[in-house]
Amino acid sequence: EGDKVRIGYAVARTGANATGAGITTIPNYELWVKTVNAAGGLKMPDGSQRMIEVVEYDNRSSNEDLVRSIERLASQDKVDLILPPWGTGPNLAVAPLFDRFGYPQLAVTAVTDKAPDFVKRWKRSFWLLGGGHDYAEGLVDVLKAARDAGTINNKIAAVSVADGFGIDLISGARPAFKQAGFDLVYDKSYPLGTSDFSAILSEAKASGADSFVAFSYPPGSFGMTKTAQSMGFNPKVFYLSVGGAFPIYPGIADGKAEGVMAIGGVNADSPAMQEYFARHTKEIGNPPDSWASAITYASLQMLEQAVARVGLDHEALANELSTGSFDTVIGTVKLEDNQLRDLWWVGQWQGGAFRAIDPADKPGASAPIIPKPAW
Amino acid sequence: MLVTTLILGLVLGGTYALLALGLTLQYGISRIMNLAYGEFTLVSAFALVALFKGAGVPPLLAIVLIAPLGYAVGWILYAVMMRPLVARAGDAGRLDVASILATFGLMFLIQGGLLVTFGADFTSITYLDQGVNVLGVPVALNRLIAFAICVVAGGGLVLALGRTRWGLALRAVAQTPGSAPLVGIDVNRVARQGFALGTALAAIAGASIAMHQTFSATDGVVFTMKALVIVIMGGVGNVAGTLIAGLALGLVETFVATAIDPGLTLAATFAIFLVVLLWRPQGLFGRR
Amino acid sequence: MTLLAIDHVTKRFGGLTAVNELSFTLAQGEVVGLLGPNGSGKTTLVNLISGDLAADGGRITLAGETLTGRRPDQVARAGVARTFQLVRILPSLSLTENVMIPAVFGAKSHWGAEARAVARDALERVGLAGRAETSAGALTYIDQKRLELARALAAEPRLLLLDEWLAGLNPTELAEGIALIRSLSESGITILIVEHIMEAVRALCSRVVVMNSGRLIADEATETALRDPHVIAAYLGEGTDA
Amino acid sequence: MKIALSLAALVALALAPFGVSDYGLGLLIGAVTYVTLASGWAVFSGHTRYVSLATVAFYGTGAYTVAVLNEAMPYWLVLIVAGLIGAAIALVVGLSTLRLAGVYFVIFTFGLSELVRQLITWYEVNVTGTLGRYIFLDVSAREIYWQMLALGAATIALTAWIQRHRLGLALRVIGDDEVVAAHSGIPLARTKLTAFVLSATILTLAGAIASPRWVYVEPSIVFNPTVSFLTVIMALLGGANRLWGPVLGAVPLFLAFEWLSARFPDTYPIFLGLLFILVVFALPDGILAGLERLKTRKTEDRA
Amino acid sequence: MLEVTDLRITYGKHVALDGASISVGAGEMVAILGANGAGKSSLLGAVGGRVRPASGQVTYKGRDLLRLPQHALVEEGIALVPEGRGIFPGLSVAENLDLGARPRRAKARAGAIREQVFTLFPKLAERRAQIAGTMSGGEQQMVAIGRALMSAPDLLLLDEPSLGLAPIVVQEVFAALARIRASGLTIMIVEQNARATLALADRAYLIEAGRITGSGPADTLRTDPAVVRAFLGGAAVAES
Ligand SMILES: Nc1ncnc2c1ncn2[C@@H]1O[C@H](COP(=O)(O)OP(=O)(O)OP(=O)(O)O)[C@@H](O)[C@H]1O
Ligand SMILES: Nc1ncnc2c1ncn2[C@@H]1O[C@H](COP(=O)(O)OP(=O)(O)OP(=O)(O)O)[C@@H](O)[C@H]1O
Ligand SMILES: CC(C)C[C@H](N)C(=O)O
Ligand SMILES: [Mg+2]
Ligand SMILES: [Mg+2]
Repeated sequence: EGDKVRIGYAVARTGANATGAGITTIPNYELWVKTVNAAGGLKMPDGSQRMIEVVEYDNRSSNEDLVRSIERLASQDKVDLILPPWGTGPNLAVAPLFDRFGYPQLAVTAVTDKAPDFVKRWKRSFWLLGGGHDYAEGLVDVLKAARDAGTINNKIAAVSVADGFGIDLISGARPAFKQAGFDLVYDKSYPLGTSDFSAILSEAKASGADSFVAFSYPPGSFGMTKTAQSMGFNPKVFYLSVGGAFPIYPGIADGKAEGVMAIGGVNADSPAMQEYFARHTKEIGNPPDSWASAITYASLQMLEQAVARVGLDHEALANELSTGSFDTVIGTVKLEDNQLRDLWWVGQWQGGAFRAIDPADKPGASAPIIPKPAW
Repeated sequence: MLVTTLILGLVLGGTYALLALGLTLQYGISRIMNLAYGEFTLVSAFALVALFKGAGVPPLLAIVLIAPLGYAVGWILYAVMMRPLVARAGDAGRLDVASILATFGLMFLIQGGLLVTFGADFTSITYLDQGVNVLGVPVALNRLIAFAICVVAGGGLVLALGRTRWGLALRAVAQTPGSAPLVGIDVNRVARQGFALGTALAAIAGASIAMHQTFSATDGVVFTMKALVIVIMGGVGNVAGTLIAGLALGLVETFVATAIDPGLTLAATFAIFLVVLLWRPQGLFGRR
Repeated sequence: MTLLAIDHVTKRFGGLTAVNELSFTLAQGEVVGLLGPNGSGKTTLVNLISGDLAADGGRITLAGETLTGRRPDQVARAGVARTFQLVRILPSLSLTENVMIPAVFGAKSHWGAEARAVARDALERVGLAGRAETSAGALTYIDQKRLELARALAAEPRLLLLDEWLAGLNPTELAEGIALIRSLSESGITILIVEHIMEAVRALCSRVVVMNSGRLIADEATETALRDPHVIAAYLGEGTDA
Repeated sequence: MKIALSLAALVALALAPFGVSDYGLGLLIGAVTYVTLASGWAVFSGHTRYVSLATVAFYGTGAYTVAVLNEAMPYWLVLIVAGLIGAAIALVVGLSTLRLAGVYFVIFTFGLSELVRQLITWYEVNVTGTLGRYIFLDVSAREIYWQMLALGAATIALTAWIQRHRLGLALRVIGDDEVVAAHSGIPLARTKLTAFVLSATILTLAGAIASPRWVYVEPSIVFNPTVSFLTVIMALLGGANRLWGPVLGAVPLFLAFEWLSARFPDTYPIFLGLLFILVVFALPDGILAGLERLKTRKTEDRA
Repeated sequence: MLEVTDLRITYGKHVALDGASISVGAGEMVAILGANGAGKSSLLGAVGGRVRPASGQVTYKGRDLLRLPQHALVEEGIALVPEGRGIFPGLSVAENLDLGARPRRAKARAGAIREQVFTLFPKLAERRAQIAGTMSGGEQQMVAIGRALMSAPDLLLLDEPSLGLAPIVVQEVFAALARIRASGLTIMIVEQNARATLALADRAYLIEAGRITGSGPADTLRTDPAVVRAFLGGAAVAES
């Protein structure tokens, strides 16, 4: 019936991506739908409200299944809007389909330096989480400031997970480290699925670097934390990637997360963010992660506001998303060339909250704590 | 550095071997190719976390509770699900096919149950995480415990299988179930024991994994395959082989990670595995 | 004319020398018995000839062609067929299919109706033609042995190796079996028979080769060999039932 | 008669894209892909009973070849090259696995797929310095479908031919007893290699054909071991040693997956697992054998 | 002691044994003679629990054997040497023999019986540590017989024990059977070597196409012309 808005998505419920999607994507989709519907539904340009009805599939972490699910949503279910899947690869895999069927694609959980090219190729795609270089350079900023202040030495030990994400980050970081005059004394990648980090960390420890940098996924981030603790590895900077900003991280670190840096971050002092954290915790049962969760939610708010302004027409919507400015949990958002550039690159656990520390000049940034207190 | 590599490698290898022990019993003795093996370990890992976080049961005590539970579950599962397959299969090849198919279904069933119950989050606890100095190398106590369990369980099994009448009966069933009744062995009972014991070991392995590693509901396949690789490399049904293969993999991985490139650890694991099989097609200690 | 020549062949299993510097020959068309106590190396020798085992020393030739170092399928295509001490049939296939296999893949490589015809002939010769379409698994032990022989025949071999093929037959069947083997010999096949039933050895073989602990202890006319004190002591025993 | 029926079905299937939605076409592609994989797998494994888990090594290699070469040469040439690469790998793998039997072979092939994945990953990370690759090819879903359908049909035709040919008999004998096979004059190595290479080439081509649908390719995506498992399961479920067995395993299982996961996105693994166990118990020798048994029972009832 | 009544054994549609009844007294040695496929092994298998009959009864010392699973028969004192030997090819000779000594009554005497077995088959003592599957055919037959003896049975079921044994060993085995009998063991034997068997046995049953067609004391049968023709091979052994 016409008085409902049908929104579909095909996110990984099972398989390798289920964990990432289960933490960052699905809860926010559910939270948003719940919030909107509780307020009477999606607002339309004519001021009417329509309830959201969700059509959901499991992509089983397989791109083949994912592609088919999107085709199903578009051509069979003919939903009004489609929300993207979790992860860089999956977002790329569905981009041509979104494009072909004309749906705007708000690719949130995709980190790619090629976003500018993709925007040209797929006019209705939007890339909201930046690229590997951005994060790497943000980290370099933080380290450089500390080195220049004499807090840490010139040596960095870096490890990276051997997949598209880890490689993007490390290949952005290498030149940036070099340019900033750092000495990369340990630089290794490790395969996805590695569960034992004793050997890697004992090498990193032996390298004499004050800064330990891991471009890692959650299992690695957690494993390295535990191993570092048990072997008494206390670098002055301990930086992790995905997982470091997860709400469960302090628990994993046995309550000793203070000073740990990681990718992303939120302005923990903003009331909007605090309200979002509280609502997420209440409705979903646990707090969101402090990186892509808020952006995922913000992307949904953008969509909501764009619909309120121009309705469900895909072309108008894409146009509005591209040019409009939106009021979200991460503040006012305005895309540049279909990309969100105003992001936090580095955050740090401080006093029990994961706070953004870089870009240092962005309003809401906290000052980094270096050296990190010993475990 | 060499000492470090050696010790870290052995400890890692111990956790691998422990993971594979149960599977070598289930496949080696009961002839069930259990694709849901990793899910068994996961269930136990989640159970340990639930007991620890929910009821405050210390993990070491929890293991003592979980292991017999695992035995009971394995016992029932064999009686209800595997036994009919064995009865109808006739030869070993057909039993392989039947058990692969059936446990593939079981794998989905358990994984689905875990996802619904525990969600897709990473789970982990902090317990006995402090480093212990072993010959100058700091090793996490929980891993050391896993290693100790592996040595005790594995060594005990090696002795029991090799030196006792019970072990002899188990090996007889493992090799030629058709002949076992001729010497008064109740094949069904022995196979059920083997499967249940294997499940108990899977539960112990899972519980010890929960103590030292982050895991999630979808990790089962990874555990299953790791265990399978070790079992096959050691030689099916050969417990000593499983122990040695597990330790060897741990050492190789650690050695490659420190001396060559951590990026090649898994490649090295599989390369070693393939080389061993090319050299000895029946595994390190398997018989043809 | 010499068909098979065994020339200083040796095979070791670890510390045990199962066949030790063994030499003898088989003339074209001959039927020779290979005797010896249990574990003296007879089956091992058969395995060496048929390519199942690789010799540690020595040479085996078939009509001048070297067999040593060849794979079993190559030996089979060279014209050597064998039966196994413990029967090996393909229980899920029908008798015809079982027997067709060497007709298809052997030296002559027949196909289709032709292969079936060869199979039917072979089954007929062993007296199993009536059950051509039943599955081999349902046969009794003895019939399975017959089937195995039929399979060997379908290869149209020059040399046939029979490893205790007559074991387990009752006297009537034994007589039939002996007649069957004799008819094969008459059709020109050279046969090496491993057998513990002296009655059969006497009836079929003009000559026997006797092994003990891997070595040759006699190679002579059957009657002479069976009275040879060495052979009696090692193999036949005093109360000879023969 | 049977051939005519099959051809008619093929024509109908070829015309199907004109009558269905994009999703319908997606379903067709998925089903046909799995039919091709399962049937292609069975070319080697169906009769020899060597259960190979190397499917994804070939499937992924096909996809990867396209990802690497799609900008360097025309599409049809890429397909040919992919097929050749698959065959070459199969030859090496086949030669090295000849001594392995039973579960040792199974896990060896699994280890092999993982090794390929790890080595490609390592190579891309350390040598090319990127991991993901893009396939921006202008191949429509329909074209992919027709190509896959052609490959699937060719696979089934090939299987039918093999079954009537010496190769089929040789494979069957090898599956039953390798010793007997050898003594009957069957060259074990050559026979097994032939079938393995044929099978691998099909699997590689399937990966190459399917890959343009993914756009983004990286080792963890294309070397996903689930594909190997599903292929085995589907073929076994249907009846791996029969012509239409893999088809009868792949299509229902694929549809069951699809339907259940759409219907019960949260709980479908549970239902699927239960369904699976049920099928295994109800149809011991696979779906096709079950159907045949039903048929004979009916005719007997009538008689 | 052993009563088989109206035993019927079928394999699918094929009837292997059709209403066979036999009885074996304590300490008796009974031979079963018959052509190939007559159903001898099926009969022996049914007594030894290997084969499940379609109907009929098997009672031993008053106990209904058909109610017991195969493995329980060993505890009852029944040992079967089946067609095809049924040894454990992957285990050593010593382990095969140890497995034979599993029943309670055998455990205590295992040492003594093992010595007897080794005296009977010195080869086994020599090759204790060899993997049984790598033994020669005849050697494996020795393992099978030895293992059955290890269980200290009161009823020994032998299916063609002389199969594949060298003449000298066959003589030893039959001599050993004679000794064993003297110690009061009951024996049921299927054997193609009918002459030697009848020389030793008390009674014999003749079985043809699944039916018992005759029976009687061994001495009588040995001279029965029909039996001689069918089972002792009149013409072929002219010299005796
Ligand atoms: N694979 C093996 N490993 C170790 N020893 C072996 C192997 N195969 C055979 N043997 C040994 O080699 C010797 C010769 O065995 P073979 O089978 O040739 O004897 P045989 O003469 O055929 O005896 P039988 O008449 O009992 O069949 C035996 O002592 C046997 O135990
Ligand atoms: N497992 C089986 N499946 C089908 N038929 C069988 C099976 N075992 C035996 N038979 C059939 O039952 C009949 C009797 O077989 P059995 O083995 O008892 O005969 P036997 O007298 O011991 O013969 P042999 O002297 O050949 O050992 C035979 O016709 C045989 O074909
Ligand atoms: C949100 C991110 C962790 C997603 C990740 N970049 C991926 O490759 O899937
Ligand atoms: Mg022999
Ligand atoms: Mg018999």
